[in-house]
Amino acid sequence: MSDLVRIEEVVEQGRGITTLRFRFSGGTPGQFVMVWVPGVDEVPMSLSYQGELAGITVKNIGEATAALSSLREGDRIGVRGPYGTGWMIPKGRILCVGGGVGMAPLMSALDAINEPSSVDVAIGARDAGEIIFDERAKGLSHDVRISTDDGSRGLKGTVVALAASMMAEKKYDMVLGCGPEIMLRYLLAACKDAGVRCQVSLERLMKCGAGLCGSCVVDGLRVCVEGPVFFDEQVEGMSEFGRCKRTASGGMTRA
Amino acid sequence: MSDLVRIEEVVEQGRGITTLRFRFSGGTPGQFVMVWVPGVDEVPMSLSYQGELAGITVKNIGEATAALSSLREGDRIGVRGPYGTGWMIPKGRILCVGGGVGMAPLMSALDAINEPSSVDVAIGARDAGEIIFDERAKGLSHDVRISTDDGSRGLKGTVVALAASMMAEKKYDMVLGCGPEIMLRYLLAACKDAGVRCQVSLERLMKCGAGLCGSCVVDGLRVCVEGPVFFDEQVEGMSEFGRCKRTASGGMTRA
Amino acid sequence: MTSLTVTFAGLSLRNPTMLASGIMDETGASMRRMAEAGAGAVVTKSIGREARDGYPNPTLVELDDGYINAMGLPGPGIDAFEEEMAEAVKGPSPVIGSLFAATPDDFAFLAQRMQRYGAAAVELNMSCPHAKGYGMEIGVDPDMVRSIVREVKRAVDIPVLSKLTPNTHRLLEVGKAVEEGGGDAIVAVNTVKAMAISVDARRPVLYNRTGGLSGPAIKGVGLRCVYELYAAVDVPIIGVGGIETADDALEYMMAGAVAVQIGSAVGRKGIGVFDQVTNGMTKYLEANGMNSIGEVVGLAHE
Amino acid sequence: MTSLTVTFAGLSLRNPTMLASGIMDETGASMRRMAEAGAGAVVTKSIGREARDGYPNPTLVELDDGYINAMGLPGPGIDAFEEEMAEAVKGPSPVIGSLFAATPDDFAFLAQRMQRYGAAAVELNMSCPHAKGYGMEIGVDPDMVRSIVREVKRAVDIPVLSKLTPNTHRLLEVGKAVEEGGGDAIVAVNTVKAMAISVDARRPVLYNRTGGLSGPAIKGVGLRCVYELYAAVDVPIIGVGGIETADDALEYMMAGAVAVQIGSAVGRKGIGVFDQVTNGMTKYLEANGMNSIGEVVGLAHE
Ligand SMILES: Cc1cc2nc3c(=O)[nH]c(=O)nc-3n(C[C@H](O)[C@H](O)[C@H](O)COP(=O)(O)OP(=O)(O)OC[C@H]3O[C@@H](n4cnc5c(N)ncnc54)[C@H](O)[C@@H]3O)c2cc1C
Ligand SMILES: Cc1cc2nc3c(=O)[nH]c(=O)nc-3n(C[C@H](O)[C@H](O)[C@H](O)COP(=O)(O)OP(=O)(O)OC[C@H]3O[C@@H](n4cnc5c(N)ncnc54)[C@H](O)[C@@H]3O)c2cc1C
Ligand SMILES: Cc1cc2nc3c(=O)[nH]c(=O)nc-3n(C[C@H](O)[C@H](O)[C@H](O)COP(=O)(O)O)c2cc1C
Ligand SMILES: Cc1cc2nc3c(=O)[nH]c(=O)nc-3n(C[C@H](O)[C@H](O)[C@H](O)COP(=O)(O)O)c2cc1C
Ligand code: FES
Ligand code: FES
Repeated sequence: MSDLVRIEEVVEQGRGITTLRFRFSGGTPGQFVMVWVPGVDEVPMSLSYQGELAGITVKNIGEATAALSSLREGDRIGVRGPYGTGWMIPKGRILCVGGGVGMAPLMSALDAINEPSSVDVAIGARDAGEIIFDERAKGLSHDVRISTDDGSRGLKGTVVALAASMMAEKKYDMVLGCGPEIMLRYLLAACKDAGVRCQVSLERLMKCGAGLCGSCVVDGLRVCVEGPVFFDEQVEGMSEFGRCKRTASGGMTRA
Repeated sequence: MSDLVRIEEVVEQGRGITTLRFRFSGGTPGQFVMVWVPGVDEVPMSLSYQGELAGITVKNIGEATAALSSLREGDRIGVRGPYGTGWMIPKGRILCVGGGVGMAPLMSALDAINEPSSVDVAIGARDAGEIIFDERAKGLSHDVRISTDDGSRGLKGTVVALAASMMAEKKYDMVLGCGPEIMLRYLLAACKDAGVRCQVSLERLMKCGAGLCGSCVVDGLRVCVEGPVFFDEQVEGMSEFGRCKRTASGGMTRA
Repeated sequence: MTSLTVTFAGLSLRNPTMLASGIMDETGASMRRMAEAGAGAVVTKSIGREARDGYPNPTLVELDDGYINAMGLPGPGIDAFEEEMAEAVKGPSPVIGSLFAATPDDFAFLAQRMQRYGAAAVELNMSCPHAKGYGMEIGVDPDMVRSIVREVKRAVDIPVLSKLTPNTHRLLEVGKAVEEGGGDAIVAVNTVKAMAISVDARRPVLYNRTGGLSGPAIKGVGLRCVYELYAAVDVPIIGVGGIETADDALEYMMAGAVAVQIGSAVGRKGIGVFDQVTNGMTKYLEANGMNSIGEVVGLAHE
Repeated sequence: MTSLTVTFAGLSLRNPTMLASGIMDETGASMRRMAEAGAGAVVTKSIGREARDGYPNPTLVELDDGYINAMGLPGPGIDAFEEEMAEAVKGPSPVIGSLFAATPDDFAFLAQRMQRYGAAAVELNMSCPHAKGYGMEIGVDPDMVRSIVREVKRAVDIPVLSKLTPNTHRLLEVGKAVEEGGGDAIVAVNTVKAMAISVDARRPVLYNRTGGLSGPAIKGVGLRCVYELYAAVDVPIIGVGGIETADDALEYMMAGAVAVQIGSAVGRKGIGVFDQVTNGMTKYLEANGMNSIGEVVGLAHE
């Protein structure tokens, strides 16, 4: 019996972006887990792999993510969950739009769809070093395109611009998007313009992860229970979306 | 949601012997339940009927059993369990030997065997008024015989004498016995003489019914967990069987 | 027609379920949402004078039969909370301002602010098991409890509820102290002090090491406290601890609670729990030929 | 080779699991059987001066995650218990005599008798939550606890264990009182005071109305008490409350327990639980390159 899971594999996914694989079953695409690095912190992470050998893909931005990024095979972490409401994957043609490490929960969706002709992928990042999962995505989609802010790989520009051009070119029934909130805000606008329905996966400060503490709420909805994936119409009504976040004390900060 | 069960049917089974039926599923033949009459007491009772509509058959001998005997359809009692280890029903020919209300757990066995040609029944009581379940037994066995101490019905004599004569007449692979402990002591001896294996269902003062308090132990074995049904060889080694019982304080009394 | 309305301590609730403090009540929008989901009243997160981040994670351990939490009383502080209250009071249910402080004066100050923000009542958290200097550290001392309640009563006109800890053998003395201080109602109970240890990590799981156990695991403990308090004091009692179903709530009411609070079940069962409990209560009243949920209160004492 | 032997307070046990008081230990034969089933020591039912029937039934409520019991300290009394002890001490494990009384003198008297009967130690039950005048009524008063321990220490040569209640905010003071009284070890914890109510019957289920919660529901509470005591006192601590698996036991030992007691799991898991726990401990030692279970004690404090 173990109360922690063993890291079975560590993959350097991109610059400062690391995938950790461990045995943990359950979860639907888009759900997340609370990951505990003993002695450091416990943070939410989307499952980038699901099934027997699950995985998370971590971008090193602070203390917890740095600790996660430094783990090696055989190290142990605590994983609880899966939590939250993931992607609703409809029939029809789907476009996945991921910014940076936002590709993580989209990869679970691509795995679940598992129908390369019915799903396209737009992967964006600041530069080529932060483009992740492009090879894996190509195995799951016949049309994977890439953009970088600095043009070091693929289209020069934002992934929203890329997605908009794809929506202009092809007909989609649903867009699934994940990335920085500002990107998602533009993505929603682009989808609205194109008349395509859209779901986005949001991030907020999470403490309990289990729907109790209220630290993750956006306009009264819990990102950890009703989210992290929300529909366009839910997000549009949110006064806090793209505008402000809560701090650890529950106070507001402008985004 | 209910925490008590409703008495669905009350049957006057014999003089001072009443069957109560209620919805309660689960249990194997020979198991018992703890029956709570709110405001009165909680006592162990064998299941005389199992399945969706379970039943207990109560002999009125004191406060709790009097309260149970006075219940009417629609009244409510608490039932927890089923508890204990019931009959091990082997292949082969079986003889059920019941003294008085001891027929209760045997009826569950007869229901489970459900093969009238492979099981015989000896029912004994002090007099005709306390003979119970003879009709029900006849539906489940081709050879049901009766004895009474006073000869008011069937053979005059003890049910052990009746059982001994049946064992002399036919070949059995297993005897299942339930009744007063003194009867069971003689039954074990008779089985030993006849060379037939035997299981008996014992009674002891029970408080918790769940294997904790130790009030029901006979030589260290819990009647509520390892019993109430014990094999001949287990019982033979018991220094307390047929000799003494424990009182509420855990002290010994001679039987 | 059966009625779930309950009136006590000068409060009138459309049903006896309340959102417990610390659950989905740090923001105005979330409190409103819980009221809209059916809570007859909502209690705010316990608010203090200053903004507090609370403890770093892990702050929660999930068990089969409950949670152990040590949030560490995070909150934006009473000033910033004005904005949240402004939103919360727009909801369909009264909002009760939960407060924590270390002194009678601070409690009184906070209570006045909550009153100004439109709180229908205040709830004094004298029972948090994991915040140094606050909570149960003061709530086990009847003299301290009496003077806090008295001070707050002097300071405000709205009803004053006091939330007690089960982690003491002096529960009934503390309950009587609330009464002597003029308190309007008792809320029982806060969490039971507990902890979790990771064998693999060889350390406590919670950052704060110890925390408070909530959920079904403590239902029997809360019930016992309400039952004992009901026999000992005359002020109304609000029951809390492990309530997930109408039966759980009815047990608490039979033990003597005029109303109940629901916390952990919001996570375990979802926000539909308020409706489920109140629907079950209505069914119970109908099936038992009762007119009002108030008839249930204290039945287990007869 | 790994070793599960533990030595503390002058006792040496072949493994750190003990049968908790009140479970299958009212008769000599049942205690022997539990020792044969693998318990490293067995603690007797708490015995008083006189025979007591205990409470009428219901004395037990079964929950998903534990039990609530109010047996009412039934027992044959110290005189009649001689016969049971004579049988119990024939078993393969030391027998520890649990005692309840209302005064230091009575405790001392009972302890002397237990010593004469061959008990390897006595355990003073100052923590039963449901027997008027006994148990936790005295066990929450550090002065009383100190003088009881002192009196018993004077009266006997065998080790004196004191079993404490979690139902108090004065746990650490009481623990220190045990130490000041010269006590050899602390046993933590007894049950958490709780109750169950039947909605259908509209009354408490237990005859005594309130009782003690045991089993997995209280594991976090017991762990917390052991963890806090370990940091506060120097005497060895024996952990009890909700232990069902090797991991549960290891958590208690990492919290600071030198040994553990198992009660409810004897009902919930069966008497094989002692072997299951000790086998799991051996596997843990092997997997972690440790030689002795003693290495685990207190690890969660580092
Ligand atoms: C549902 C959910 C799923 C997530 N999935 C993933 C995932 O798959 N992969 C992944 O790498 N991350 C994911 N995150 C984000 C991740 O939880 C945070 O990056 C992490 O908690 C930061 O912790 P830290 O201690 O490393 O950084 P901190 O020390 O907490 O923060 C470092 C700095 O970054 C800022 N910061 C904190 N969080 C964010 C953020 N989300 N975006 C931008 N800046 C931030 C802080 O304000 C601070 O300035 C997810 C978050 C949520 C809510
Ligand atoms: C596993 C098990 C299964 C049982 N199944 C049944 C069953 O199916 N039907 C049934 O009627 N009873 C059954 N019993 C016995 C039943 O539990 C007792 O008769 C009952 O507890 C007596 O309670 P009371 O309050 O009515 O009598 P009490 O007031 O407790 O006792 C009245 C008098 O009867 C004596 N007495 C108590 N118990 C017995 C006994 N078992 N035999 C003889 N005298 C006794 C007492 O010493 C006292 O003098 C079972 C017992 C056990 C342990
Ligand atoms: C995550 C969490 C945070 C809590 N925060 C507070 C708080 O700030 N103030 C308070 O009085 N009680 C707080 N509590 C205690 C609850 O209000 C409630 O008393 C306790 O959880 C028992 O009820 P439950 O079993 O329904 O959860 C908190 C409980 C949890 C689980
Ligand atoms: C039925 C029952 C009877 C008990 N009787 C006693 C007792 O006589 N003396 C005592 O000190 N503790 C008694 N206890 C408490 C246990 O010894 C133990 O402290 C408690 O149950 C917690 O451990 P567990 O969760 O492993 O059961 C009893 C517990 C139960 C369930
Ligand atoms: S993190 Fe979402 S409610 Fe606590
Ligand atoms: S009745 Fe069998 S152990 Fe309690």
